[in-house]
Amino acid sequence: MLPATKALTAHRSQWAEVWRRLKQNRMAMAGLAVIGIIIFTALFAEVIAPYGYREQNLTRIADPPSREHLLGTDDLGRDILSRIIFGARVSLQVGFVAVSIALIAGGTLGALSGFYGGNIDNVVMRCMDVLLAIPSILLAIAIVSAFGGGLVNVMIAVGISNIPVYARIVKASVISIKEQEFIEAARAVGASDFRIITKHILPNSMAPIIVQGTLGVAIAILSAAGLSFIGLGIEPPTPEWGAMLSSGRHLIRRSPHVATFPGLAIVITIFALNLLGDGLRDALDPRLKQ
Amino acid sequence: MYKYILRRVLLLIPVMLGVSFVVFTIMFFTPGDPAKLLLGERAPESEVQALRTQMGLDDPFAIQYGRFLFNALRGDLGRSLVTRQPAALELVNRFPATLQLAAAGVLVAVLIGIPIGIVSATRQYSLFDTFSMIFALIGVSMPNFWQGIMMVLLFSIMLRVLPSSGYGTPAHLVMPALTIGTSSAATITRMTRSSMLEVIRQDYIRTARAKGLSERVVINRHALKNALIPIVTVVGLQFGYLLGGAVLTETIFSWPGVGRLMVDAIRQRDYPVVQGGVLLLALTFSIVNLFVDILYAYIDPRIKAQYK
Amino acid sequence: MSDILLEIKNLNVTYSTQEGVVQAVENLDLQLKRGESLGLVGETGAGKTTTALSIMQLVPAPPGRIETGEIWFDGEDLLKKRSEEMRRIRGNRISMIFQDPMTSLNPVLTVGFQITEAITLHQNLTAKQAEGQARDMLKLVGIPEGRVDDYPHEFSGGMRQRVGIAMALSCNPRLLIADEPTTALDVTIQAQVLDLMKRLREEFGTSLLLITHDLGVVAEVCDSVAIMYAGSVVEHSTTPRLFETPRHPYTRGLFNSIPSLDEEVPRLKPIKGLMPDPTNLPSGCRFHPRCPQAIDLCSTRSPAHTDLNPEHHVQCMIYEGLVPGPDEPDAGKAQEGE
Amino acid sequence: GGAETASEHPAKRNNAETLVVGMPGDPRSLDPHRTNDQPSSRVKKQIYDTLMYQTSDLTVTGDGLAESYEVISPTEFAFTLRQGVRFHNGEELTSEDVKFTFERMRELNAPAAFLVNALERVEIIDDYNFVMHLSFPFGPFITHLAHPATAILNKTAVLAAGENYGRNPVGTGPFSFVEWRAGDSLTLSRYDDYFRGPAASERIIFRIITEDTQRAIALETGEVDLIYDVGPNDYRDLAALEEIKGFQTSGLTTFYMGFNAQKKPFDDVRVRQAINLALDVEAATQVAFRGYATTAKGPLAPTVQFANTGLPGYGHDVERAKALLAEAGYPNGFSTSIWTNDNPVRVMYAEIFQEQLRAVGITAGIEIVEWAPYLDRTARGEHDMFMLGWVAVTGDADYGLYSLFHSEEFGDAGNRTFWSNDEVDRLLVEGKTNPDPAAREAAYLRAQEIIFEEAPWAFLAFRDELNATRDYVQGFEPHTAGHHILYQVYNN
Amino acid sequence: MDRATQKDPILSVRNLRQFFETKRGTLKAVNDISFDIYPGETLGIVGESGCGKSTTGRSVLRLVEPTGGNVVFQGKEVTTLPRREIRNFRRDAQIIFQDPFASLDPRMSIAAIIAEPFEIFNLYSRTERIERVQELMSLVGLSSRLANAFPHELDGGRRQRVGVARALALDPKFVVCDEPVSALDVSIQAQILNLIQDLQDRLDLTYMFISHDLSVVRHISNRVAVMYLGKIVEITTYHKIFTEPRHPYTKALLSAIPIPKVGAKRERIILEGDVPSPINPPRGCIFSGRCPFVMDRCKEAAPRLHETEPEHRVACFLAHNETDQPE
Ligand SMILES: Nc1ncnc2c1ncn2[C@@H]1O[C@H](COP(=O)(O)OP(=O)(O)OP(=O)(O)O)[C@@H](O)[C@H]1O
Ligand SMILES: Nc1ncnc2c1ncn2[C@@H]1O[C@H](COP(=O)(O)OP(=O)(O)OP(=O)(O)O)[C@@H](O)[C@H]1O
Ligand SMILES: [Mg+2]
Ligand SMILES: [Mg+2]
Repeated sequence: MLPATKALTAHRSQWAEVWRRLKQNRMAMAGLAVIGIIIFTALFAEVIAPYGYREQNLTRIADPPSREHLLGTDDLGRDILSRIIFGARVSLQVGFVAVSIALIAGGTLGALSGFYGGNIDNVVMRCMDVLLAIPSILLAIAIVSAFGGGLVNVMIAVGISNIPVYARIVKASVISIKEQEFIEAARAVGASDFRIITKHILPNSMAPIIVQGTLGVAIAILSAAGLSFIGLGIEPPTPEWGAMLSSGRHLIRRSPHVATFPGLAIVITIFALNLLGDGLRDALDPRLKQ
Repeated sequence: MYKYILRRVLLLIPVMLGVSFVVFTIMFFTPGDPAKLLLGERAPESEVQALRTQMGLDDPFAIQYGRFLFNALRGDLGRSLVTRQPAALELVNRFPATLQLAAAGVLVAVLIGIPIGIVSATRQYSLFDTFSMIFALIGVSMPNFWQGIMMVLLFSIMLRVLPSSGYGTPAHLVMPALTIGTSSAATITRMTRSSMLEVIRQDYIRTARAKGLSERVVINRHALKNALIPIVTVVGLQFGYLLGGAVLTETIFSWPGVGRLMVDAIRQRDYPVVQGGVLLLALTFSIVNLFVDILYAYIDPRIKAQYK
Repeated sequence: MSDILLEIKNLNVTYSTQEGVVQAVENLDLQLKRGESLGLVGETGAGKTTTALSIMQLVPAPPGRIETGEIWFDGEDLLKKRSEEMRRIRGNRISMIFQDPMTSLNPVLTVGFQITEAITLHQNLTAKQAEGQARDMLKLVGIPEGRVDDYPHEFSGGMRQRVGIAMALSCNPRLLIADEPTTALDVTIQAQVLDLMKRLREEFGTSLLLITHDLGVVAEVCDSVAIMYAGSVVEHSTTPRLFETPRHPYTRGLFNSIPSLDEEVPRLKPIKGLMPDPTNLPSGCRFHPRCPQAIDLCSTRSPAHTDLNPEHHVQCMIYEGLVPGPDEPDAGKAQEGE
Repeated sequence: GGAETASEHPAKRNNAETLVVGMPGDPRSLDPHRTNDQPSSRVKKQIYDTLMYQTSDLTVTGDGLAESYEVISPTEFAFTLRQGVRFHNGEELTSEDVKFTFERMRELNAPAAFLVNALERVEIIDDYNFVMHLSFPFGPFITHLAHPATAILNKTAVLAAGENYGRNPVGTGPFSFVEWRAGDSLTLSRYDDYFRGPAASERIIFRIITEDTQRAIALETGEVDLIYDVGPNDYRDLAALEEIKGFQTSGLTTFYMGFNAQKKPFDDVRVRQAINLALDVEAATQVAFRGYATTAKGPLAPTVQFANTGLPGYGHDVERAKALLAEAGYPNGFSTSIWTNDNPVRVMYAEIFQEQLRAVGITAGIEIVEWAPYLDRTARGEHDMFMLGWVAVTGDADYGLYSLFHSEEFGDAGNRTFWSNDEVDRLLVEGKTNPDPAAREAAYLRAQEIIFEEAPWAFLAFRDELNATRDYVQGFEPHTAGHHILYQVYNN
Repeated sequence: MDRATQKDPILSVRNLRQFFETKRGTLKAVNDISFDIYPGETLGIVGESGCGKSTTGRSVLRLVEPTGGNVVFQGKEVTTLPRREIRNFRRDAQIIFQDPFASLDPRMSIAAIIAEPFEIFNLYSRTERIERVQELMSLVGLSSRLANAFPHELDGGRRQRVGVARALALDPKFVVCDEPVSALDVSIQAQILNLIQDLQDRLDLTYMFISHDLSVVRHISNRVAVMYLGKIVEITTYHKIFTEPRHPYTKALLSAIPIPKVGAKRERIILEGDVPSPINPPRGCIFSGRCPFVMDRCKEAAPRLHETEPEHRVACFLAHNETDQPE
């Protein structure tokens, strides 16, 4: 088989290069490993968690960590470790779905306004200015108030309130890529706008998007936790970390573990996502290359 | 320059219209009847209905929105459905606390973020770089309400050096400002670091070194000013974010800010306060950003030239 | 006082990168006489800038590192100086102009300030006097002194490069290093700037190390030329001699690659192949893979210095008598495969 | 003097003149005709007086603004006002103010107007004498005249302040209004001409501290002297401290889980009883309130007048519950949902019940609905089961039963179970209108028996009121309805 | 070099204008230029940075929409082609870009870049495509093992070969070479120049060769057009432009080029000042501000591009006959 065969179709790219650079960043790899572990436990929560996330034991309320309950029990006598493990599922889901929503909507808008400029750009960007000017947590609260709480609505609310961030980033990178010669080169061989956007511009604007996305997952998880704190979160007994933390805050004096462990779970996850995001930023940005 | 500022100020108008429209629309579709909330659970249906009619809540969306706009343009945001006070007054009462907290938070973030960012950029990949980034990242990773509670445990209960909640004296400001400041600090550190790294690579820094300037002068005089633009941008954005985003911190520390008022107002369907509040926050945010843009011009003569 | 102003002996500079260690400068020897202008010519990546930065001791570290060598300037080894002492030399006795006038001035400071800064730093002048001197320098390079308070973006490329020259000459340095000062400029502007540099050099008596890849510029400005390839100087002579009788196969190849303005050549005769990978230099003579005269020996033994005469040095085994020389001066196959 | 304000109090304090009270909610308005929320009432209680006086244990005495009253007929009451009572603005209290107050209350459609909706008009005899005419006999009328919402306002002051009266209240109470920093604090100062004599403290600062834990910490660190509504978890911690005095008293609040009695399967009394039996309310209450509550056996807290304390309670009996369900045609249970708002205690109950119902085969989802739509939607009967509480603020059974169980009160008015029973309807009207206490008692006891049997609710708990003070605070006596009287309270 | 003048031009440009609206006003990047290119020849275009060379190339190919004028390619009007037919036009007219680093999509493999035109025009079967890519790669002297490589793994010279291969993929008849060698080192530059020349012979191509380097242009072109500030100031054969330049700007340009010969003494004309902004071009002759031979009339009226002798057109009053009228 001719060597060109593979290359003709597979748009393998410098991801290998990025990965190589990322691998040399020990902090980022640590972050990635932590995220990997969390995703793994989330996927196999049923197998890993010692108890069910809703299993109550009303005689063992807020027990401190012990051999049966490694991280103790919560205000309903449920195993905190198990709830954290199941909660990873919810929190990560909220984070990723919310970012996806923001990214797809914001990305499309940003790409269009960056690519076509002019009036489309004006209209889109004014709309983004509007969304940006409204504090995102208030926007999320208002949306949840309007359409009700629950996992799906929380994800949508957090997603919507983050749209302008992605619209701006995508627009900025589309504009800078649009000006590059290879776009003109593609046009010179007859490529359509659609092809140019999808095959050339978007793949090349992935770097800042991925970085922002990684950090955005962290922000979304925190936002959802914040909504839970206000009481607008996800229905119980679904173990969402923010809700766990917030319901444990009343016990903070005598049974600090109830709020501390979910809090740590959030801190560790956000921390890892941030490490990874920073690492990706360095790895993806050739200018930062040493 | 003045023309530019004027144009930007005029541009605020459509943005504010948009903001009011978005908020009005969301609130319009939010279930919960303010008339009923106003009259209490026990009011007979007929009275509720009468009040609804009187408040114009049964009018079509366009008319309600039009009326709101018309009144808002005359500076009348209506009266709070909850307290019966003019919504504008309610907001104005709370605004100083919000500004104070946001400013203090940004100050904390800047005082932490910029020096750390600079030092870790000039010593990229050093131990200091690593540790300060970890430190900054921990700040951003902690949920505000959790951090707040932890700080209260430490400073109010164990050390007994700071009041646990409330508003008024500088001592009251310390913990709330630290809580929100540390979460912004990471962003600012990050931006400072990458912006400085970018600038340090520039030819003109090499030129400055080639003149024989000391490293300190090179960094402070030549690099920092150039690196400042993206930093100022994030500082502005953070300030805007803190204006309305400090809800949780305000709740933890019983801080009488607009954010908490807004959350209560949303939940109590206090439409005039919600609308007025979001407009106020959005306007402040936009003005801060305008301010940032003007600041650019003072930092960077190239930008100033564009505005001419 | 010797008439040699700058002498570099056996300089080795490396960069450690993720791809491996780049041997940017390798066993480089170079001499520059007082009042002389020396052209340092080579293709991209040959190590010209690194050499210049080594003299200034501005090689970015990490990743760069001056491994071994001596850089004698006015009787002192610069590499032995403490950083504080070196700072006092930089911008004062040695100064430097960089390639890209668009980026080498600080965009947020006025040009006046940027010139004055160097003057106040190195000379015992009051701020007023320094500013006066800055105005004089601007006038000297043909910029109206009224523009001291303008910012770089308000100048064209050529004017910015003149500002760079004014800044470099403001402390009347012994040695001026110019790293491709006109590469980014248009020919007509380049002509203006080169003209100015020639004039000022004569006026100030400054020695010049002019880095370029343009042999035309060298012919116009320099007294002598050093040709660099893969980190070392492969040929060094006075300009007329080198242009008339280039000896090193690489130097000859260079001349053959240039389309001529006044001769008609139907086809160019380029050097085959590419610059070697800097992390993986060929063994023996670094040029042997591209050399039309190369024999097996070239890939195993490094050529030594040969003085063809006191003014013409070359590093090639042809002149050590180990390798047969070219029958015809030019050979080299045109279209390179792969 | 009003120079010193809330902001100047130091972090640690034991200031004899100023009493600092930590309160969870921000008052909405100090105009009694605008709101009837607890935080406002707690402040109004200090600023205003009512015609009748109610002690902290809910005994109504003749010690109010009315020196005496006389029942002319079941619908006519003649009152004599105390003479020489002055409002904070210096004006003397007259019948005119009383008349004005009640008329305004009706006109403005005040949230608490229902308390006195039996009142037809106030007839002024002279400055100190007036007659109240009712449109129908109303048993709890005199009790209601002790409710802070019926406080007497000063006509001049109200008319002068107009819409802004809520921030410029003028009463006859022991404290006059000084300053209100929205969201932060509210300052009152001693009214020296108070008709009962000057109050014990010179100044009261109410601080709004919304978070339970933070309020407790503020008391512990001495930033405040007295806190209301201590969280159950915090109460345990505080009670353990020497320098803190805890006050655990029975309250008027009933917690319940209502069934939509017009919707299948809850239209079947057996299902409702089965659920009552299936729930281990005792255990759940223990968890939800950390023990600071009494398990409910009927709809009224024992502190409420005419509460039936003889009801046996359902107890926890899974087998019987299953049997009843089978009898009702649901041997394998069914699927349903529990609605609640985001009140943590209710959510906790819901979570526990969800698990306990599983044991009898009932699968219940939990749906958290925001307060405003929660009231709306439960009023429309969209729910299956819902968690709610009720405070019999007046301490009278009428308040505690009528709107919750009378069939005329479906929906918004209070009966969100849509359960109706003719006999109960009749008994509740009897209790409401019969001026004879003994007759009222008989009617209410019977009504409660029927309600217990018919089980439109799962009866959950009567919450204890938890308050705490620093040890140096003297004279604090919790008010059963939560409108604590601070007249006699001071820092020693 | 024996251009058949009797042949019809393959490309004929008339009064081409390309203006850009900018914040500071209308930028006249290309301002009313006309020229012809004949089959098989190379027209060189030289001029200083910003004089409109690239813009000319781009508007001829309709990569930007010209503001005015006509471009006729093989007898067809290009400026009014409907969108769909532009695609077909692209099969015949291609471009090689200046910057071999920026003109290749960094996320596509070499083979994918070269095959992109096939994909767009849906040409060939899969296997044929692969073969065709191999063919093109060997045509431009790229080893087939580089097919799977990515642009960043290649040096400038090889990248430029990829750019050439892409431009040739659709078998064009006409190629705009926009400074294809200016980013390259001399030894590599010579290799690419040779390649471009060889391909012209083998594939019968017509070139418009843009460069700021007169010696390169001279080496490769049959005729040369000199541009200044959006206008052509002189156009003639490669020979004449060096032996008998008529326009003062051309003369200055020639004299400014440093010649790699010691003692190559020439009369140097050093122009004062910078190229003026194309937003506010000088009145009259665009070169009048810097022209060493400026006359009063130059500041009043602009000289037309006038045929002073066969094959030689100059826009300068000095080169015109006395009877010549300003336009
Ligand atoms: N900061 C750096 N990090 C890593 N490698 C470097 C660095 N600077 C230069 N190099 C490498 O060192 C070698 C010599 O570079 P140098 O810049 O000295 O060459 P040059 O002759 O000035 O080239 P040019 O003509 O492109 O300016 C090159 O291979 C280059 O890639
Ligand atoms: N898309 C555009 N929008 C605005 N101005 C443009 C645009 N493209 C080119 N210009 C301007 O038009 C003028 C001519 O540009 P062009 O790129 O054609 O010059 P050039 O001769 O190719 O220069 P160079 O040698 O630098 O490539 C310049 O002033 C340039 O800034
Ligand atoms: Mg260099
Ligand atoms: Mg160009």
